[in-house]
Amino acid sequence: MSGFNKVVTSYQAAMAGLTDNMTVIAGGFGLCGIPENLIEEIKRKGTKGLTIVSNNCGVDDFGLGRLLSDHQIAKIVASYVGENAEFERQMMSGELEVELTPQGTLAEKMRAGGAGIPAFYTATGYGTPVGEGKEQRSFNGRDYILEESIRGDFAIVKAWKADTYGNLVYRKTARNFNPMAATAGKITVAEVEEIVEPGMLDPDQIHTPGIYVDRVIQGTFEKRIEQRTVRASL
Amino acid sequence: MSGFNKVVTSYQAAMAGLTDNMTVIAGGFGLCGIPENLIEEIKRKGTKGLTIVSNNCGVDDFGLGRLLSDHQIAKIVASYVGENAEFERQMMSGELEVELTPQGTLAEKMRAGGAGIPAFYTATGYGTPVGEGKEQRSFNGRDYILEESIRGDFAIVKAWKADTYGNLVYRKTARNFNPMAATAGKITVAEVEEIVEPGMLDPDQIHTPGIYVDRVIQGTFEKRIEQRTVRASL
Amino acid sequence: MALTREQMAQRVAQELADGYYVNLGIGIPTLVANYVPDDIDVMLQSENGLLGMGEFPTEEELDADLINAGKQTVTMATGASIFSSAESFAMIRGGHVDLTVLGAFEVDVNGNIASYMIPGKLIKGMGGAMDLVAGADNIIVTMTHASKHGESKLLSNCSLPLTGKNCIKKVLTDLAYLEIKEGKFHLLEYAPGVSIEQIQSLTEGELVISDNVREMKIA
Amino acid sequence: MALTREQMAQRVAQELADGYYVNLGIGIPTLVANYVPDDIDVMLQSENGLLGMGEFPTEEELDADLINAGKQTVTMATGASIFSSAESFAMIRGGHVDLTVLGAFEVDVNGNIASYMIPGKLIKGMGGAMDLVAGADNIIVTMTHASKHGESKLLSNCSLPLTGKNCIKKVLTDLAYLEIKEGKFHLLEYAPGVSIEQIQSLTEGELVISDNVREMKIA
Repeated sequence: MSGFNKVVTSYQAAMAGLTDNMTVIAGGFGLCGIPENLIEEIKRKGTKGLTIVSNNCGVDDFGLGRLLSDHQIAKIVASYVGENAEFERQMMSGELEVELTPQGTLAEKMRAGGAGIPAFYTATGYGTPVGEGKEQRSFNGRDYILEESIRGDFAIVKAWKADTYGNLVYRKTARNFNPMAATAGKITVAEVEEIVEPGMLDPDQIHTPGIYVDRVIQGTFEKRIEQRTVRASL
Repeated sequence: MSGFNKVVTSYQAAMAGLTDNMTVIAGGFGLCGIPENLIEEIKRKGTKGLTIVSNNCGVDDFGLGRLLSDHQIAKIVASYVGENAEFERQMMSGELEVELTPQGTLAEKMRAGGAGIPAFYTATGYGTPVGEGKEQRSFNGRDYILEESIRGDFAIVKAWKADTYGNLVYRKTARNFNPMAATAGKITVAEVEEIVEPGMLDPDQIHTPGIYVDRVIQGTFEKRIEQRTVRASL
Repeated sequence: MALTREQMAQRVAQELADGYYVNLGIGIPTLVANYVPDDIDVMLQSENGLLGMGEFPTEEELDADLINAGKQTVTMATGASIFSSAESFAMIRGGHVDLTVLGAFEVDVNGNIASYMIPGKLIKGMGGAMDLVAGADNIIVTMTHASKHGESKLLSNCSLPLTGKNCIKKVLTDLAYLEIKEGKFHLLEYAPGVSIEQIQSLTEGELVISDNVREMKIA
Repeated sequence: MALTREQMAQRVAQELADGYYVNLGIGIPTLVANYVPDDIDVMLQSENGLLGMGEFPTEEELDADLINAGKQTVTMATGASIFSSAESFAMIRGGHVDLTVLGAFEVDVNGNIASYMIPGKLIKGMGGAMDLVAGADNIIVTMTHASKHGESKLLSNCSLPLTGKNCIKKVLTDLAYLEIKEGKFHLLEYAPGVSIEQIQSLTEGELVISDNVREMKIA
């Protein structure tokens, strides 16, 4: 009866098997919904030559940005460099290979990777640098480009709650890329705020079925806010 | 403030604008989660020459099967004929054009239609009659076929609850094809068991965001069971 | 003696492992659920959008909104999840299901399978079968070894329209358990009381007797 | 007088209609939300996975798990829904959003837009902009008509790498509201106190003065 228990109790165990030059797909948008402790574990391990697939690369001192200082990342597939100075510097200097990918295409490439769709057509990027070198094709009089799917050796995601079987529920916009990332890893690791017993989550309301998840760990999170915007209380 | 109120109060209004020779995408699997009253309204209207896209075609006297007797359906795109005798008869006699489509490909074609993906590759159907006449292509040493997306003039779906803005929640396996169908109609009509005020549904738990839904109607449902299988109570 | 349907299901169940996500087709495959060993736990995937299919409901539990891919009313097991058909086939197509068991009319030495159509006679449609055989790495086909008229269903080339190409590696019939590789059927196990000669005579495609061939064990 | 950023937002807000689902980009587009007419209701789509973005939170409401595409903390409006990035861009790419407003560095007479990159200088990435311009039928680009050095941003041919091709039909600058069709800019409205000659001199791409050209009305 233990075959579905995905719970691990150390971050070392959570990221066991990650080795140099692997591809890691990470959930999160900006600093929201990022697997912050799993990223820290990658930093601690010192794994090098990684290809990271993630919408952003964190900030200089938090999130995936933490892997830049020790040059652990060889290549990143992302839609937005954002306000990460070290990311921009490494990209400009050529130390870091960057494949800028439109946000929607990136999400769809992850989903396709998990769903056994090797490639799909999209109008996004047609006639732009993103479309260069890619097949172009017309359907019903409109032009599209061919985009191939992405899979990772690891996928690392952050959810709100999990049951021990790895069923996941996300909270608010911390969902973002996490559900697709979770489907696209050969090994998918989820860190969560709370682990409950199977049967405690409503089957109708599970965002990521446990079949996609190999390991679950309960963590504590800083949840740093990137742009703290507030209005006056009444 | 009324711009998002999608509620209509008659089935005539729900299906207004449906005319001969249109394409209708319908949610449901077998008789589970089918928009039974919307189908009845199509029967009442007597619209002809329809192309129906649906996993099944109901049974002879319930669901989409009801549209067969008056020959309202010219063509059906489905994965399973099942135990519908009149469907099988019309298909064999050539009265009804049938495009047999694998279940997963059908679901993905609907999703792609709603998501602005004109076509995608899948291994499903490669080397079979389904792949005949379709482009074949190899990715990473495996063979795939190209499948194009589907959109409908109308999409008709059945949900459990809606708010007046058209946000939908499905119940158990009555979800099936409904979420994809809902995205793929130029006009999407949802019939539901209960309509609540906006704010009453948890935003994290909405299966179909209201942006996809044009009309919502509250109905009463027979919910016929196709294979009644029970075990003895203790 | 040829295996009964129940015995075939029992033999397939020996291939289950703890923690497997399994899709069982209609017919004999469905019976496999009755023989899951006590010391392991599997979750059944039903392609209409349910992971963690439970037993049939009591009269009190009966729910028209909860069916399996065979359209039978079912219940949910503890830890079940519900999802759309697109998500369900993302799972299947993406290779996330550990074992798929389904029936067939014919298989051949190249791992081709025909299971959904007999031209002019039977057109039920492929349902999810084409996705299942294309998506799974680990598939067991269950069927009788030969038709009632003694015609082999293990062929050099399938004669019926294919459900999938080069995708079947394991076949359990009422007479034998076979592996398909390098363009041949490899006999791994014979049913108790069935002779290798009998299997040979009912196998039209090239048959190789495995070095380790043994009598099948049915509990 | 050239419009202020606030006035530009006010003019764009006049294009809103009751029941519109709207995606507002970062910068001037974001300000449009402040000028939604009282008698209509719109829902703001934020491409990180929120339909029904509300105002900024109070200190008490602040939630790190609830941000918009600009990474600002926000709240949810009544009737909001949350979804994944794949679902969000399914909405966008599938053409379900009624109006998209976004900034640009340049647009040209063929409806091309450049907005994400200045080679050698600025590489922030395209984020969702390429999907937004490819997916929407109804897009308004907001930007200043010319650079601080007086170089036109309304060109015969965009000089910077494109965000999208043949996709922009409406441009609101600090000087004018223009439509792009048949390979030309069509001047529909001029900002109060701005002369048509001034607009002409700052428009490098071919400019046609619409028969119905009128002074822009800002409430």
